[in-house]
Amino acid sequence: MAYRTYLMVCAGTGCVANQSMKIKEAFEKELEKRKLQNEVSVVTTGCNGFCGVGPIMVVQPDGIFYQLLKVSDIPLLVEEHLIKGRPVKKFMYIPGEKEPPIPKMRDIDFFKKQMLIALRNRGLIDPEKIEEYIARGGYSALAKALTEMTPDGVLDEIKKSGLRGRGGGGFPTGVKWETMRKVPGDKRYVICNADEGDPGAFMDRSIIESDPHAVIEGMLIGAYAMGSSDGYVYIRNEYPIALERLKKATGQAREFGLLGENIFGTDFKFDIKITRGAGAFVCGESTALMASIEGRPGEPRAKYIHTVEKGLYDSPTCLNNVETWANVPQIILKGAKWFTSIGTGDVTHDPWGGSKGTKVFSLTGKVVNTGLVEVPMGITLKEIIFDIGGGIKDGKRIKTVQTGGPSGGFIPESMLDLPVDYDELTKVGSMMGSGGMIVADEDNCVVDMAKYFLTFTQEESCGKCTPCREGTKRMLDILENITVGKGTEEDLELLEELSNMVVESSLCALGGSAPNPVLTSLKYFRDEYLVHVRDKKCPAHACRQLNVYTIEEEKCATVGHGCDMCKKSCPDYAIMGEPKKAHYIDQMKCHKCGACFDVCNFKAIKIE
Amino acid sequence: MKPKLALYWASSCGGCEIAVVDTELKILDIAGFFDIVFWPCLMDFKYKDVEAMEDGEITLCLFNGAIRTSENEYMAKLLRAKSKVLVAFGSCASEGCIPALANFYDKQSILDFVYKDSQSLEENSRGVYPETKTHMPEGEIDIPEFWNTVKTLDQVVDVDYYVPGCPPQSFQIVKVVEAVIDILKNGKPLPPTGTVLGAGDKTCCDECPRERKEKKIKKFYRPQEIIPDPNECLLDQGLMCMGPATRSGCDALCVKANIGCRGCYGPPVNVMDQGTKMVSALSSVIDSTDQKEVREIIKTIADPLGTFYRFSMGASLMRRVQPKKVEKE
Amino acid sequence: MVTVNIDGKNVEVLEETSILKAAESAGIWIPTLCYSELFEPYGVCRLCTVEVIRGKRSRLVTSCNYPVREGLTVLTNSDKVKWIRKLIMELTYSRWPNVPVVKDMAAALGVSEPRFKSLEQDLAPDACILCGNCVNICRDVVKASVLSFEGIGIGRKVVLPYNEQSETCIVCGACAQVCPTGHIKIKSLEKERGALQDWYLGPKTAINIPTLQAVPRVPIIDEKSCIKMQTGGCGVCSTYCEPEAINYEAKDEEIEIEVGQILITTGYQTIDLKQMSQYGYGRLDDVYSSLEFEHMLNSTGPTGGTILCKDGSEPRAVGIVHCIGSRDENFHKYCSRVCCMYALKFAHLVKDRTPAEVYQFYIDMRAFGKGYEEFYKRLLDEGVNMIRGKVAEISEGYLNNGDKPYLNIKCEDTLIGKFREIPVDMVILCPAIEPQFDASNIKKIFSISQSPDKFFLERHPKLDPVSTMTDGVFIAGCAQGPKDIPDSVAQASAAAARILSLISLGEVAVDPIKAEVMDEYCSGCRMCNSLCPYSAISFQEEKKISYINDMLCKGCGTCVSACPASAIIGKGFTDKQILAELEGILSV
Amino acid sequence: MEQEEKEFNPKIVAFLCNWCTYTGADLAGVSRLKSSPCVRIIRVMCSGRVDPSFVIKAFKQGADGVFIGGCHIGDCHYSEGNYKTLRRVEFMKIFLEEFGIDPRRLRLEWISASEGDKYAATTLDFEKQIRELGPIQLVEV
Repeated sequence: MAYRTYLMVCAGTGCVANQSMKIKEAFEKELEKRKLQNEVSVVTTGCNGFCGVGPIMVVQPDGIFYQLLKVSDIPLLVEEHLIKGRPVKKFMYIPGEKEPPIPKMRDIDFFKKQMLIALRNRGLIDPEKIEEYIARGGYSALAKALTEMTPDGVLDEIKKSGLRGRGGGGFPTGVKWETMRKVPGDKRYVICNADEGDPGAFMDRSIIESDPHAVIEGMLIGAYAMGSSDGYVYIRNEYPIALERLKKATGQAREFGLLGENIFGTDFKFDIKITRGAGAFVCGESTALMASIEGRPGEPRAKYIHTVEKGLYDSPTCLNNVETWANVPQIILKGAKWFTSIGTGDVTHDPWGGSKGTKVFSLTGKVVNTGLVEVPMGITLKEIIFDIGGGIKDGKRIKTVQTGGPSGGFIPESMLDLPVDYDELTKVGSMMGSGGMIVADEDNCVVDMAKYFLTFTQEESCGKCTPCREGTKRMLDILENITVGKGTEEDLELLEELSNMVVESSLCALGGSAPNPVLTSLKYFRDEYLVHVRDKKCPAHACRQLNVYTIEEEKCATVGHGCDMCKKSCPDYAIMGEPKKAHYIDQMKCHKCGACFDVCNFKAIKIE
Repeated sequence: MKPKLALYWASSCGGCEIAVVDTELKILDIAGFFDIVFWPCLMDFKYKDVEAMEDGEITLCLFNGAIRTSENEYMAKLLRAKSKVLVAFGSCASEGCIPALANFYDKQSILDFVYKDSQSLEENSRGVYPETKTHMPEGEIDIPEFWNTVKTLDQVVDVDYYVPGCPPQSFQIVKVVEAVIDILKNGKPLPPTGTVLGAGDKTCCDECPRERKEKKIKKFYRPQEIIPDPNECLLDQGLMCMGPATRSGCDALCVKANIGCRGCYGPPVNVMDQGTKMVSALSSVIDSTDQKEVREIIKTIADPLGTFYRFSMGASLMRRVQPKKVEKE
Repeated sequence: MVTVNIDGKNVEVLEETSILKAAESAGIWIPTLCYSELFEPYGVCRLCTVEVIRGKRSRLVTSCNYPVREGLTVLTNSDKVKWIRKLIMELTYSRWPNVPVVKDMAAALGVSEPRFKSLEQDLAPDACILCGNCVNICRDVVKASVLSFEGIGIGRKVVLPYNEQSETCIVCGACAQVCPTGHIKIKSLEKERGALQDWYLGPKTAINIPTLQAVPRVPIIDEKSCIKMQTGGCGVCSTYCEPEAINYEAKDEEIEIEVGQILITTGYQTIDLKQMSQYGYGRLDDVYSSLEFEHMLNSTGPTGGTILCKDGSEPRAVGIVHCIGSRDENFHKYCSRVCCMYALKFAHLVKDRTPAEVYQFYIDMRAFGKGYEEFYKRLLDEGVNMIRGKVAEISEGYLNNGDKPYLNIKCEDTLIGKFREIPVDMVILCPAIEPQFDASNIKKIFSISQSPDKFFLERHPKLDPVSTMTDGVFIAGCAQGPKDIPDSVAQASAAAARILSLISLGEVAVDPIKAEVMDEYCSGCRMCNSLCPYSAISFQEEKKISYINDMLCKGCGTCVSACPASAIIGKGFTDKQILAELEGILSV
Repeated sequence: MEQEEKEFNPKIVAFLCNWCTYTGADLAGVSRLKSSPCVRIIRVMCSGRVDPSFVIKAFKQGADGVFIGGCHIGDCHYSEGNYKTLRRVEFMKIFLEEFGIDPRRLRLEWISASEGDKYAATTLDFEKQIRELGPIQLVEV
């Protein structure tokens, strides 16, 4: 049954958290009330990526984009848009003050510059219906691979495409598959790593939530190429919606004969088991992940023998990230040539020679538009931050962008023309990582940020090897000292030495990359560190223990009339002064929590 | 000359006569083949007609009913003398049957109840007991004497054959009659004395179509307590069924109606006492080894004595219940 | 074989050898705190880091688990390696400054004072350094997987599941053995290991020779203590046994042997002396059971036959107490028969080997049998003190400060009618002989009987003293009742003769007493089916009647009386026979 | 009346299991223990052979008491025959009571082959019991 209009309500985790399911219900109720239920259909879709303005709804086929919807808005929206045919401006995206609202999704900057491969179905299909995926050409890549191509042909196509691991390492997928294919052994596994541990990154979740079948199809094609019949998806249990959709998707695929025996009438058989992770960051590491699947503690082991030779249950195992798998069907369907046309470098002879295709980033931090973006390789950081992200909030200045999650590095403002490319990012000390991108402005202190990231990796260290367990903790101690004014210049050297040692001698990539934020911040922002250790000051005022809070007496007395707000907010009773008179801070008592600064409406409190 | 047939009812309900009539058209064969010389239930004969017969004049006598009174006993002896072949016909004559349940009590307590204690008595007739001899102006009237214990026919006179059942199934009667006719017509030898006719040598279980398993009984149920599975052995389900200790012949009539066998065909060939045999069998399969629990399980059987001897009290080893002794002070 | 270059030396080793091993074979030392040959390298201390060069690329790897490849160049002492090791050592040293292995390693690597202070510092000399040896040996070698790491990052520690004594722990001690710091300690759990535990004085290991006079005198593996047999791990002994004589497969097995006759000689056990706390057994040193003392007297025993107290001194006085649990209303009323004579033997040997005074505490001296009374008389001549009376209590006493405590025996001397206290250094208790704890099981297995004292009952005390109620089952020795060696030998010989006489006959007539189903009367009610303990009764589905297997039926007759149709006849005990008997005995 | 009671010599029928009580009775004899002279023993292989009909028959034929002796529970020569006896006797006691016969006239005891003394004591005690209960005196029919 065809409808005249489809309301595509976003049901990604972000929008669901913002009550998008209630919006959906409200629409259904309202449509029924207006007897439109046979004309207008409400569809739940996966994540659109523009999570900052959720809940989102797109009206198709016109492509009108509504944001920040509330249940109370629905009757008006139905009345105006669906009955009278007048799109409601007040719910549309407004790029800036005094600028007109943009009605159509494709005209919004955030979407305009994106290029969708892994996320091509986002917002367009109901992820819980395999029919919709198939209608959008789903599983035709698998059909092509199984009926028209040999496993070697598939392998060749992937090799030629120059696809590299999207989980962070950037290992050429084709090379990995080929090695695995060559290793003898009957039992062989393919694993999809959906244990997305980076704080603030959610591309894997989003892909599974919006298009789970793309991942399944990718795994099927990979399994066919590598001669595997057993697949695992290791997904963190904190992703309930993604997990539920994945379960539904595998169930539907099984029902449709796309998982199981004799797929597409061929001898090929393959099935997927879903393993839920308990949320340890280290379980994103391939060997730790496999240990976890096997039911052992999630600890990594030395990878001098690769997992493609001896992985899960000591059998050849190919592990790829969600995004990598999601790219595979499109490569098979559209050809390696199409894929190589996107991106940097040349991969014809050297699989490491360039970065091809697109990459999904989760753009967060101080940018105007936060959310999930899929961009072609080679796009510059500037384009992402300023064109898609809409620049820095409140007109402040950008200080640095940190890519690659907690183990990534800081890239200074001066290098924003850097193209998104595995090797370019590595060269400057950062990395592609899983695709986190955190933008910092002048209010952020790099020492504080480095400390924040290190705190995370240090806490998530499994503790197996000495450098990572002890080293990261000592590094953190030093950073802690610096942020409270106890650091010395020698400490900076020791920090650098320790960082290098941890990078060089850790057992796994967690330790090997954990010092990246420290190393890059030391490299590009050494001055800021020096201010911390020499002057015991934090230029961004983020390290509060280094701040000295004082009250401008005149302003307090004349403008604020001694409002007493600061006094009431001070947990240390460090603020003195009568009402209607100027207040002052007893520095001996002040613990530098900053509460007074936050409550003062008259900007009478100064930080030195 | 036609063979002579006599039918008599002593202490009985008349069901056995009905069963004979219930042979449908076969009754015509019987009437045709035999010369019916005595059948007080259906025809007008007097005792004196029998008394006038020669000894052994009656070819076949089917005697039903238990021996409860002096009259019953007199007629049993009379018919024995006048008949060539005397058959204890039906459960009452062969094993006492329902009338023998009176053996739970003694003569006095029965008379007391009926003529003194029963609520249905009118006040002015309460306590008026029948006398065997009553002097009337016309002369002395006598009514039969009421014995203390109900007896079976063979406890009073010699019996040649037995046809059990309460009543004997009509199809079994037909078979017996056909056999008798066959013997008389063709001069075949008679079966040995004491043979049970119109019944099998096995037990009711032999005719029971139900599925049986190894038995383990944890509780006995009353029929109203559960709805039994129609295909499974009733005992396996905990329902009392006398089938295992009851002679076959009825074609498992009650069991097929989803109710336990009542035991009317009496004990099987080798069993001398239906009740104690049932005790032995059931207690063997009670599923407990704990004395207390065993007792509890046994107590779930309602009225064991009445149940196990419903039809065979008269022919049982004890024959009757002992009167309660007054406790010595 | 592949050739690698280590520090300029060419070393030829087997493929897949680790660099550490290869270096070792070349005499090059590589430091490590977590490496062990016993299990797969764990690679966590990272001290064994070396630099490997392949072509132009140089990288740091851990030598313990990096397999050598042809043409590999390894630098074990490059500046980079030295720097890394030193820094790692600094980290380790700063956390565990007092652990000897860490201290030594720090010294070896030239680390004197760490540049930082660890907030998690552990000053204990036996602190856990998280090397993982215990966890690995428990998982990979012992295969018990009891120990594991808990927590992540800096909070990592080794724990037992739920921090409780685990049932899966077989207390093999392997973890404590491999712990480089002594952090793991094995608490004695006094696990009972068989009846011998109480008196076995020698060392207890998984492989031992049960007694020094064992025949054949070969070591056996105790299945309960052997790790290999318990978990499939370990197996170390087989790698050391050159003639490859160790066979783990040869486990205890059940063998079924068909025999016609059985002689039960399961013997006895001695009473548990610990239940009579007044005698101090198990509580006081130098209170021994007679078997323990016998073991001490043995020239192959723990002391080589010398009579010594626990502290190694020679006893000055020894008390031998008779009738412990025998002739005692509270325990066994019977006399254990053998104690008097062995007690006299002990007295004789103590006199013979030491200058100690010997006291015998007896109720009645029962020196029955050939030559016994004469031996008793001889002992009296030897100056053994005989005290007729039951001992009330044995307690510890002190003579002077600093002097070693003695054992004080309190008793009543009934001959002189006085209460006495006698100080001795050693007490030997003569425990009662009692039936084996599982005698009632044996009884059930063979369907024989026990007398009230729980010894096996003979068919007839006078006429048939070695056979039992079950045909073909005979008893001899202390299983039948307390007796000494000559009596046991005599009884066993008699039983053997009985058995042989039946064998020489060649055939045995079995009882004709059997039950049989009369097919013509059985209606298949299945009442009897569950009754037979020998499963002799089966239901024939096709005939819908029950059937008794003649060979399995033992003729008890339970089914006969249970058959509601009386369709089963018990041959030899038919209803008819029993009723006739009944009639007979009641007719008069 | 007193005269009569003195002359009352109870008839006690004892069904004894071959392996335990019968041997126990034998032992009582061998041991010169005084057991009840009123007991008339019928040997059965197992107490489980005792059919309740035998008990009734015994009373009917003039026995004043019926004694059943078997192996101790768990010690049955035939493993579990005596459990069935236990249940049957339990049932019979209820049955006898309904028949108007004092259930104390039926007694079940576990006496092992070694318990000659118990056999002696129990039979004497049973005899005393029966004497107290008096002759059975069934109603003539």
